[in-house]
Amino acid sequence: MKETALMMIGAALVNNVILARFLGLCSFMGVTTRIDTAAGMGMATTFVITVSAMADWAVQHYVLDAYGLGFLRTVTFILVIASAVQFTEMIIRKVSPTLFQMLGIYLPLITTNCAVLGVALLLVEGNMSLIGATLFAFASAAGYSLVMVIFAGLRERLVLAQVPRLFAGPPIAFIVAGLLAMAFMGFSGISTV
Amino acid sequence: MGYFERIFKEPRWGVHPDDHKRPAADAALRLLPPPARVYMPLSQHVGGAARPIVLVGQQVHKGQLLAEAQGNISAPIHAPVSGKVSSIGEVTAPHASGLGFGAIVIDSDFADRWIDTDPVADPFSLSPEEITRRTAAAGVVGLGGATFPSALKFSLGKRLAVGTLIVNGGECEPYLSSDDRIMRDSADQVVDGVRIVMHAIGARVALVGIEDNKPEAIAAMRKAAAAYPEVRIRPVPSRYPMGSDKQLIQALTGKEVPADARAAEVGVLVHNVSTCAAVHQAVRLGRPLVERIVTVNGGAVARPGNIFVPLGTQVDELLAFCGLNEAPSRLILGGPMMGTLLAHGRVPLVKGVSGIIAFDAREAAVPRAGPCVRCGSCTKACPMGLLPLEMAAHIRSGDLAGAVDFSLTDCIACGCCAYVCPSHIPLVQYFSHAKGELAARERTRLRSEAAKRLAEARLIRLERESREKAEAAARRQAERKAAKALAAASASQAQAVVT
Amino acid sequence: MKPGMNPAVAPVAAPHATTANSVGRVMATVMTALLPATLCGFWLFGWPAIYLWIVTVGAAMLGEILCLRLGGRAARPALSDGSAILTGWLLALSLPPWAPWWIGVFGGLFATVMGKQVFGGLGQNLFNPAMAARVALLISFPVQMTAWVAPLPINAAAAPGIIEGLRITLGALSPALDNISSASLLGHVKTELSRGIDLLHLLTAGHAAADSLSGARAGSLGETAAWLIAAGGVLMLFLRIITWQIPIAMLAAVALPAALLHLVDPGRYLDAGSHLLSGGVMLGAFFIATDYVTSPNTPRGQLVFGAGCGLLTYVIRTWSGYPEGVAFAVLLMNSLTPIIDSSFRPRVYGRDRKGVALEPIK
Amino acid sequence: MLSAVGTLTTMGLVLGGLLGTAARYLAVEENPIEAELQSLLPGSQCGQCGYVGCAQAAAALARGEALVTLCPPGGKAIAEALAAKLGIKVDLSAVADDGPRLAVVAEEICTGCCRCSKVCSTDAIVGAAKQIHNVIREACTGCGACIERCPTEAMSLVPLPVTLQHWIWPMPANV
Repeated sequence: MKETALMMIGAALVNNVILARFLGLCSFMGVTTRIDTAAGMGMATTFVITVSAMADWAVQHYVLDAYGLGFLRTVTFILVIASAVQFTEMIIRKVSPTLFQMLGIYLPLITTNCAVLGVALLLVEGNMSLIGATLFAFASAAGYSLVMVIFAGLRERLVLAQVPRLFAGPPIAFIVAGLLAMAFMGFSGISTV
Repeated sequence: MGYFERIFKEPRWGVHPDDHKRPAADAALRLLPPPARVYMPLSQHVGGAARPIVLVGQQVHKGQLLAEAQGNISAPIHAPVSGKVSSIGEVTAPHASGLGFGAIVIDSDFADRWIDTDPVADPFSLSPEEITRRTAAAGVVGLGGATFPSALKFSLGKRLAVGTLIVNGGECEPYLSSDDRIMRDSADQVVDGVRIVMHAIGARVALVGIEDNKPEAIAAMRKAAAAYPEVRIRPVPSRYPMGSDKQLIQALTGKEVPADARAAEVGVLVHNVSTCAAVHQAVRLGRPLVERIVTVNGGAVARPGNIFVPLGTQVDELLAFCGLNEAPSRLILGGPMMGTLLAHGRVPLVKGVSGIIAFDAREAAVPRAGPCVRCGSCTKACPMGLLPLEMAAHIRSGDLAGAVDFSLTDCIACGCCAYVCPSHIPLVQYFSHAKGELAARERTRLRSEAAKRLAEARLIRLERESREKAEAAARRQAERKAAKALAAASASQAQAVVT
Repeated sequence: MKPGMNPAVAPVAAPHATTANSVGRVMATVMTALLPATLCGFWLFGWPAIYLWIVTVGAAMLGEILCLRLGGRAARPALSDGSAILTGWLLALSLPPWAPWWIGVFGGLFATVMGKQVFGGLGQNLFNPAMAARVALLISFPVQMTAWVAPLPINAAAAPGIIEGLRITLGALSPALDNISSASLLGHVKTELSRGIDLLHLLTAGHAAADSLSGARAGSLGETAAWLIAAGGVLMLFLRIITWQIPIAMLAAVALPAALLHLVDPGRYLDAGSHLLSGGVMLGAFFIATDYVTSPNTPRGQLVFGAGCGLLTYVIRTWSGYPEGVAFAVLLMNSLTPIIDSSFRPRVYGRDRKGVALEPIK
Repeated sequence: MLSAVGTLTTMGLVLGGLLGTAARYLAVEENPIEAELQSLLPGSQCGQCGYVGCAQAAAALARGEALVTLCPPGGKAIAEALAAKLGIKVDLSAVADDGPRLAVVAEEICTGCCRCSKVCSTDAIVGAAKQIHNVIREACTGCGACIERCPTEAMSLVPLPVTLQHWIWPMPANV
């Protein structure tokens, strides 16, 4: 129980997908101009990561390991992820057309969001059980969503700040991301205690 | 007030600026001799401008109708002096823009001859409707500065069965003391006016809110109202903006006026003390609103005090009467918190002006505006519970919708936020700018909707025209055919006849 | 007579009166409130501390001037508000008192350049500049940033003099440091716990509370005299420079979990008093978390913010790899400030909390 | 090799089948955004955007072929509204917006040819043949279609005069 909790905290905060592993930076910069968009993206990606983690775990165990097809891992994982993204896209389009419009190209691009494949590969390497893998994926995704929302909040304020022209736009966003990553370093060591 | 009250009873909102009311408030009321020329603007009230009914060259008496109300919301204006109408044209408006507006210019004959008035010995024998009619005819508008036609508020109060009349004697603006003066000098008139207004709207009780920095006015009003238990004098803490309707209602009744609703909908109606005195004049004496008390104050004024002035007098003339120590560094119409900056003094006094403030150089010094440090002083000061810093930040970055999301439309422009701002950011100007911009967009929207309707009407017209043209052509063709057939028939007949 | 001629270039909106308060005055008051604790730090840690303070404040001002010059803006008005000095000052107070000069220079420059000016200067930054610099220093130079010395009052025989102090700050006397090097309480506890020694054996009674008044113990330059800092904070509360919500919430959020867990296992968890009085909690609660720019504006938001700072401080101190968590906690809560601000708006007159107009009540 | 190809094919087929089924249940009607966009446009059919009318412009916007800044009479406000509706962010600082304008007739040059009134989409120009024409202020949208038609250059666009009611406080100077 305690190990699971620590593992989840570790996945969400200490080894945060964005701020510690630097995965998923494309959407981190792309759809964090508004809090609600970022939250929507976070939820969509959480769904994709969790679903595809479960599917990938199954594929790894029952297909790749069973038939010795380890070299197909990336291809098959991408296939699974792509399907999960397609499915998510359909759901969002049905449930919230506004969010669909706001996410735009970034929604299908979850497919190539390295956070998704990254988490899948990490949990395969971690040799986890199905439940462990699911929880790990969910915690990682929750950490991703948290940082997305925080960063969107900061950027909403940045828009109002009188940033020097030299730093306006992506430069200041990266500086903020750096400072945020520094702040998250405070969590380091928690999961090893 | 003890510490207990200070901590627990004082409202959490607002500011407490130096009031600078004395010695001007204590100086005896003076009369301005009739000026040689007055400029009576046609638009001294909220709503449509009045329509002139006098001709250039016409002789008028004091109190004579010069222009009649026009439209649903409007008020008439009357001659403030007797004399001759010398012209009807544009004068500089008492407005920050310095733009002009229409006015009737009268050259005084210094006789000050009144028209024949129609006094009423017992106004309480009149019907409420009659009082409302007489108030409207006398051109009485809200003299606290809102300048909304009072008679319209009477009918609204009557219709919504308002039970409580709130009389605003707050006068929370620093420097101003015209309401204070009228309560001290003419408390009987004010109380009589209050009772007439109560009769007009059918209110059972009147609460007169007076800030506790005016003990003389409170005493005078208590004395005048002693015989009338339904008129209750209620001292309120002196805290700006206590004289704002919504805040005074809350302080006196504990009720909150819902957003986008009128005070009458929660059963109260607010009238200013000076307005009540004007109603007394209008109904009991039959005198239209042509004069008022104006405070002249500020460091540049030699003899500050309250002056009884005919409307339409130029600011310069009033300042000259009071004398100046130095050329004013800043000339303000109204109070320093919400007043209008004047570019020059060649501006007529209108019904809603309760004071003229001429700042000397020291008072007028403006600290340089700095960046917002998000200290939150403005949030604490805002009597409406808004977040001025967020609204201003959104407006500055051009995001008006964002500012509206922070309830920009609830802002009453009281100026508390800008007053307390340690960075001296002109917050109110941001809000005024945004409100103006939003109003302009609304006008554009209405305009484009109208254009859309017109364009559709034109399409229908073109369609109808082409259809009619086609029908006409068809008809003509048919006629021609028929004529041809007829001709052929008659020809064959003729032939037949011939054969 | 020709009165009142105003060259009205652009109309100026009301109000035509303004408060005598100004940003410069606020900053000056905060500095006054910091003075007792700072002087106490100077007294306890001697000349090296004074030099470090000067270097840090100077570097912070230098960073400000450089950026303003590069941006083509006048440096004087921006400097005169005192915000750069205060940033450098707060950073200096959180540094090890005998740290070498370049720590102060790096920190001071980082604080004003990366923490503030790249965002556009005063009021635009998202993170507390002093704490951003402190964290940057801590993760970049962990050795220098955790080299504490035992207090050695300035007039003590063994204390370094003016010249010797300068040499310490310039880094020339580092071997001598070993003789008096010490550990802060929190660092000591963390190290010993990780070696499997429990607190009951580690700490002798009466260690913290008495020292915290005089500040005579190892720690950052201005953080050891907790009571003096608290006194400065109370002064600011009294002068209405800050409100009570953030400090009280932060102190409570450190004290409550500390007290609870100490009850559960005194061998593993320090008591609430030690947590409150050691490290940067006092300085953080009164002077750093209350930074206007990076904290929420509304009372309820401030309560949440303060509680978050306190809780995260405790979590990081207790379970993470760092002995002290105030700087991290403040930065983390800074990052949440926009979200807190948008979730806790004050109720608008005539509307309910959600912004819907009230029902008229007759 | 064969097993690899087989695995991938099977997985593709299975996942494709699942998605196909899901698509049937989650089908969405096309967003009726075109009508909403059209309601935002001025509706004066002036054609300055290059499309025949506002409906065509709205269709182009919905297809993503036109920029939100396409409507000159609409100015900044409409560009902003369109961008918000389409959920895109645009930098509108470059959009020229001189405020609303109004067509006026120079009476001494007008020949009363009636060409302008024929092109006016809101029937804002009145005047019989050989009589000096006049513009109805309230109806004129300032689209400028009449300007090009006038053979004697008697028509011009002027900014709406600023009145007390229409005056807007200027934005405070930046600090």
